[in-house]
Amino acid sequence: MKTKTKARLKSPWVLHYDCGSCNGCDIEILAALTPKFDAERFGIVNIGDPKQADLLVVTGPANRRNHRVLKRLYDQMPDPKVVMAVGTCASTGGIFHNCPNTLGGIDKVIPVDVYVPGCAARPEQIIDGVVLALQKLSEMSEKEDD
Amino acid sequence: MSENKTKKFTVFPFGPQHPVLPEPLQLKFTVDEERIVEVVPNLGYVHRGIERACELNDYRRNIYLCERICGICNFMHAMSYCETIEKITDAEVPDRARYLRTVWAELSRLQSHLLWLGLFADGMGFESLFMQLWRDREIVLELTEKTAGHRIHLSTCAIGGVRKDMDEKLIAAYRSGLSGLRRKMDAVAPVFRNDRSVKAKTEGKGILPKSRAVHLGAVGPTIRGSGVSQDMRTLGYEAYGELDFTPITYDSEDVYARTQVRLDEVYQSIDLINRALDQMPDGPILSKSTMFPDGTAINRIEQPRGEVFYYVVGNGTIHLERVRIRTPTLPNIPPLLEMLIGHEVADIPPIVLSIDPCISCTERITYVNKEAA
Amino acid sequence: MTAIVLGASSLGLLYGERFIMTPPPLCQTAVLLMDFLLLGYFLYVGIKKRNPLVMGLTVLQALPMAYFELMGWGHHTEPVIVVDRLSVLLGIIINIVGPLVCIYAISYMGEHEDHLGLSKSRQGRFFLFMLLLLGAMNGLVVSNSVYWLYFFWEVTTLCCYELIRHDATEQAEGNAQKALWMSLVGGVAFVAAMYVGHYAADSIAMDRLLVAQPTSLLLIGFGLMALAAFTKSAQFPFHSWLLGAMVAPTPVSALLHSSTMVNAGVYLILRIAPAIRGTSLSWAIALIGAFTFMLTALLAISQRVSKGILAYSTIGNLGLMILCAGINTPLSYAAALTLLLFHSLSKGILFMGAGIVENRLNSRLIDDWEGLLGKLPFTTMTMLVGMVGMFLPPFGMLLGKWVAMDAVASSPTLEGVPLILLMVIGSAATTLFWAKWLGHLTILPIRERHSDPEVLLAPYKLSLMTLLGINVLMSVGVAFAINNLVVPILVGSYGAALTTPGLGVNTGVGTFLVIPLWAAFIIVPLIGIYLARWKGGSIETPYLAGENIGEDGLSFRTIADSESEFKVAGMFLDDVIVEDKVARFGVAVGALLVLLMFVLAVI
Amino acid sequence: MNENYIVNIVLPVLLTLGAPVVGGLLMGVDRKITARMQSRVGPPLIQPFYDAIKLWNKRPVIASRLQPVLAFSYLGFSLLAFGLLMFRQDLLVIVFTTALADTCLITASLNSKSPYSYLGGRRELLSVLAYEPVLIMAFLSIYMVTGSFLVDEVLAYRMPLLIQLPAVLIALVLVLIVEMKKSPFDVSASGHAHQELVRGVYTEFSGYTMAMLELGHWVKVTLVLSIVTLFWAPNLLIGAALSLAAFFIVLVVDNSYPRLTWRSMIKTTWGVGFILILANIVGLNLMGVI
Amino acid sequence: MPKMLWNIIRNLLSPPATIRYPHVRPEPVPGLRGRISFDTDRCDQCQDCERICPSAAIKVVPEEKRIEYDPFRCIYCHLCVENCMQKAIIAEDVVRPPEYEKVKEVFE
Ligand code: SF4
Ligand code: SF4
Ligand code: SF4
Ligand code: SF4
Ligand code: SF4
Ligand code: SF4
Ligand code: SF4
Ligand code: SF4
Repeated sequence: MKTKTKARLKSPWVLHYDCGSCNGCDIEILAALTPKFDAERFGIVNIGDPKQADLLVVTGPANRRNHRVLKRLYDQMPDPKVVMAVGTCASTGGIFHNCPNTLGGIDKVIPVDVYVPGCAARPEQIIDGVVLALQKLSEMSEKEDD
Repeated sequence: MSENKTKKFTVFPFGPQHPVLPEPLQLKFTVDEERIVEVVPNLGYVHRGIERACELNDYRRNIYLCERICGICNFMHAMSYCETIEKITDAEVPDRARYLRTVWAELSRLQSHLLWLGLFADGMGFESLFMQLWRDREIVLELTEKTAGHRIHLSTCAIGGVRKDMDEKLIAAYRSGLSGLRRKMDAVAPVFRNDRSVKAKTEGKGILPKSRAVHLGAVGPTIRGSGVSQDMRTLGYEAYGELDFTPITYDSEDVYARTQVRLDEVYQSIDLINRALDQMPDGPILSKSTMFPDGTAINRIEQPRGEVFYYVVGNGTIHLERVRIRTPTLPNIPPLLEMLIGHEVADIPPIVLSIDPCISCTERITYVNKEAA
Repeated sequence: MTAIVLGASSLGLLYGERFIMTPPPLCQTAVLLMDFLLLGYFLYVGIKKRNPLVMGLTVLQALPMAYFELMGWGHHTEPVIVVDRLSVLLGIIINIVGPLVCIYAISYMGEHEDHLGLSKSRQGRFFLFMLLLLGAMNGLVVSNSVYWLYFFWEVTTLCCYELIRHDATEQAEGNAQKALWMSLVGGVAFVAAMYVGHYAADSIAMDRLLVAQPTSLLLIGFGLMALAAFTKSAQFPFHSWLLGAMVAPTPVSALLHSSTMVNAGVYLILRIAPAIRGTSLSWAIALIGAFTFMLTALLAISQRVSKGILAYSTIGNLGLMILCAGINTPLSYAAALTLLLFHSLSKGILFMGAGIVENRLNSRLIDDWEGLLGKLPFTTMTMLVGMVGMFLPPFGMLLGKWVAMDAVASSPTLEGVPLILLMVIGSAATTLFWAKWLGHLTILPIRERHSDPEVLLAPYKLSLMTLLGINVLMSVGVAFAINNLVVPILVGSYGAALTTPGLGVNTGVGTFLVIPLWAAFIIVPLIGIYLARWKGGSIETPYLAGENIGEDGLSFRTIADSESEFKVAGMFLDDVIVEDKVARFGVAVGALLVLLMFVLAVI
Repeated sequence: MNENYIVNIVLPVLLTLGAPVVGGLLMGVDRKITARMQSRVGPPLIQPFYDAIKLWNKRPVIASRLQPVLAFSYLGFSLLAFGLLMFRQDLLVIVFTTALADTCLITASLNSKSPYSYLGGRRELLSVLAYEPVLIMAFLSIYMVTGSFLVDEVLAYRMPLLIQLPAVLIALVLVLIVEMKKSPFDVSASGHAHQELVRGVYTEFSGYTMAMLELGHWVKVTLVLSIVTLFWAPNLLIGAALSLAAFFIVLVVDNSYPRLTWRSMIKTTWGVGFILILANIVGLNLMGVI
Repeated sequence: MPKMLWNIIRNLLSPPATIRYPHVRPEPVPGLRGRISFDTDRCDQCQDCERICPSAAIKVVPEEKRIEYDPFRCIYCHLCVENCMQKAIIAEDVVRPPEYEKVKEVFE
């Protein structure tokens, strides 16, 4: 594996955006960073700045107000980047499927690479999701070189 | 030189995406150098239309929807919804179920307060304290998981009682877990109470005078930190009437007071759970009722953040006529705007967090977007 | 024309040795006459403007002067004119920067009068006083007779007064009078110094006074001269006139701050410094300088008006020079000279640039200057280099400051400590206010993309570029400058303190590698540019918490979907540094320090 | 002759180029120890290098044409300052060169047309205001003891500086906290903790520009640590241990304090720093050492 | 003395609280609300589960004896499990892993 790809795999910086979630998945994402799960072992850092992030983690369904924000944040992230929809409602709308102000899953707004099911998704699932996302990132990285 | 007095202000948006805010809320700040002169809130990023969906759903499904109004005190929402429906249908809740609900409600509060204390530490830029509190919070989550098979959403409440029971083993786990938690809390409590640098960030910040708190209708720890003893648990719903409960209040009206209220409530919740487990009677946990709700009821309970208010109208079918929910963060926002004025940019996170904003349940109002409508 | 001749002649003098001359008695009489005419005019001004201070101070010097002359004490002052290396250095500064400012003023005054909508040009009067000021400065630095010195001193006061009130507004008039009375305080001190000189050393020739046995009486005399110098160099407690002088057209400020007027004070202190080496008087002078340096650096942070920053910075740098002169070691003396030279070169650029911007933007508030780099690229670039030249290596100003620090550090420990502390704080505050201004200028235009291209008149360009060129050349060739301009001055009274091995500068306790630093200063950004080309990158919208609107994304969505621009304002810390309060504190402490100075002179 | 050549030219150049490596490793140690203090496992030791390489390879996005040039200048001048130290040059010139580097960073963040970056840049300026005078004072006190600002002479001084200047070393730890952007003084940007200003000065940097800032930051931290090393000049190994101890203290402090405001930062560094240094100088003077 | 000091020193000296997932996979707690699957043989197409499901993740097509289940819509409340009279819904105590595509699961 090229150093470049390896470095990308070892250092996913996360931008977390909460669309309209119930907080359940958000706190699990935070929990994944805290001592019990310690996602920083994999170089994961919750960076909070789209310009420096590699991995966009979205919770909650897109709605009529926040879809623009989501789109803008996605656009502001420089390539290569991957998007992870965490939780049922970010994937499909889930429990909020018939709420009038939601648009459904976030894939209605931006392309999603990995879907993490669960309501709330457990930290273990989130870590697994990151692993999947990183595999995708490395494929993208290899492809970029061709 | 008069020219030298002409001021220009810095204007910037704080949110909806901001690392300090776990949830989307926008505050537009106008600051002079770093001193806040104006705050304009902008809500609606989480608005989903839950109340409307509640009217569209089978009313029994709503327990799970209401639970997901917010994941942090999910059990409280489910419980409040169930209570409201029970009021309409005059359903009897078995005693053991009342006690179980109380235990889990307090467990939720514990989880929420620990979470908040951690986030608050993070907001102060105190990473190690955040990590420590979230590490200790896992004790509560493990208990939740053992109870309901899930770390966050208990999903154990049902109309007329609860879905799950607690066996002796679980009760023992509760007792040992909570005493462990109490020990861990003893190690961090002094940091919030006496540490000079933490006090520098909390004392005298975000003052909410008692009269203003009452006038603006603040609720929960926010108003209790201003010396007003307002707590819905004194209404004695579920088992609270039998647990000898007195609200905790602090008088210094600042962020420090609100922190102390929550810190004390952590200990109080541990005590309440222990007492409830001691007094818990045996018996059934669920009384099934097949009647569709017909009538109107209101219900008020105390969430970690303050009073939540449910208003439900049923019309005798499986669908409800109307569901209104007033959640605690909304009445706390006007006080927040007042607290912020005159403080510095560095004080924004502690002050904003001091009301423990929970946008996801607050955000059920929005400004209509003309193009989208 | 005169300017060029003067410049050339002073350059010529550079290689000459001490040049001595005594003009015929007729000249002396003429000076005497003109002096009293001048005092008469001041008195007239005082009466006309009903300014008791001006009146009182004029009378206070006119009467003793008259008595002094009547007694005929003013005549044993052979030789009247002495040109030594110090005079030459000052002469070079005056006659290089001065004419450039005048050239600049040709364009500026045209624009300026258009601005004011004047129908009748008053430029003739303006240039008269500008040139008179230059002439007087030249006279001042070559006079050996305290009496002549005093006369030229008063001429500069006159020019200054007239130039400040040039625009004839009420504010200008008020500030001009303030400048006048403060300068007159200096005049009174001078007259008193003459008496002291007469009684203590039986002479009013500088060269005699300087070598006389320093009695306390004589020290008081030097103290009085230092007091006069403080008034000219706008040290606390006399700092406010120089700020008031900002109301004058910019070339005036450029001239006052860089090459004339304020340098007179420093010159005087440098002149008397060798005579007061090792005395507590010297230490007190240093303390006042250090105090002024520190406080003005803090005050400059709170300034929103461009010229205000520049003015405080001038006062501060003068304070630094006076601090160095007061420390009075060979090294510190060299530091003062280096600072003097480079300060003039840098400050001139900044004032001239600020004047152009002010005329173009119609605002002197630096908050309104954001994005200047896009609007006026040429002027702004020049100013940016000028600013970097004020506080960063490898420029001459910083080199001067570095020598100064070495010098302060090597002063005796316990007395040195307060000076060190004041200087270090001042120096950090200096970095702060320059860097913030510098950054503010480079904010690319936030909104307007296409503004009219910058058109500058030839004299503007000529003066700016020449001065900048000289500054850079001198900074690169600082070894040459030091060897030829600074060291010869030192040799006389101190012995060389700076050496220039391998084109660096060595103070004996430290080395400043001029050439490597310059090389890096040029190479590093070049690599940066190359790298930026190679890597490229598209310009993206800024981070606005995700709520940007539109293509450029420079505004954000807020309540009820309304649009709001983000704004940024400069940093002035004005809840910490309240200008009025700090300045009042400065005046009070300054006054106390002056008092202390005299006390120390006596004991 | 040959040996001189190596010691005087080759070694310093190598050390200078090695500074980012050392700095990166230190940052890795920092993250590891910090994690352990928070009862976590923490990232691998070479994590900072992964981060930097990754950043370098991201699609370039800039905020203005000037930004990358300034970002590189920040790195370049930081290296220059470090190089001056390795070439055993003048301590004051080193401080001024770091000021030059800081100015580049600040200018770059101020010209990024973004409010957060702007606020961060202002606070970075205040950080410079907070530490620069203390650093200069520390150097002055070194001068008073050794009689020279030249690192060369300081190295040749007959006894460890620590013995004469213990309080100055403590003041330097304060400087180190500010330089490393650690709590309680991480006002302008903080490593990975959340900030009211998002990423503060770094907000508008991404990809390779951010990578250069990271490198520059490492170099500057190494610079301050190397200066701490000077405090046991006769045996630089002990000096290195000393600087690692200082580094560890910074981490302990970082984890025991919340972020304070810039006001308290300046009050502390100036108040405590100046008092310590002055007390040390005056003490030495009373004892007749200087 | 900062009050946090002893905490961090204690943390530093004691082993980390990290469970080292995914290298170490802890035992699931009993009763964990994990993934579900349908036993179509037992199902009698009563559609109770479809009705009760709060997030409408189940679609029963009685004519074709087919159950479509969307694991990315399910909130794992296990209400359906409890309510199915035929015990045709099997709950496991493993969680549903993440995936690149949201595939619906079809049981026939
Ligand atoms: S305004 Fe629109 S979004 Fe809001 S409740 Fe009415 S229909 Fe729903
Ligand atoms: S998936 Fe469930 S727990 Fe997660 S945010 Fe959505 S509703 Fe909340
Ligand atoms: S405001 Fe209430 S009723 Fe209206 S859409 Fe939202 S949740 Fe439903
Ligand atoms: S108050 Fe907060 S935690 Fe409670 S339900 Fe509402 S959003 Fe959730
Ligand atoms: S009344 Fe009809 S629609 Fe409603 S639950 Fe019963 S069968 Fe279904
Ligand atoms: S808008 Fe406010 S006051 Fe009105 S119903 Fe909703 S929460 Fe209550
Ligand atoms: S409830 Fe059970 S039996 Fe009925 S359709 Fe669903 S799986 Fe089949
Ligand atoms: S577990 Fe709950 S959400 Fe999932 S399919 Fe069953 S009833 Fe529906």
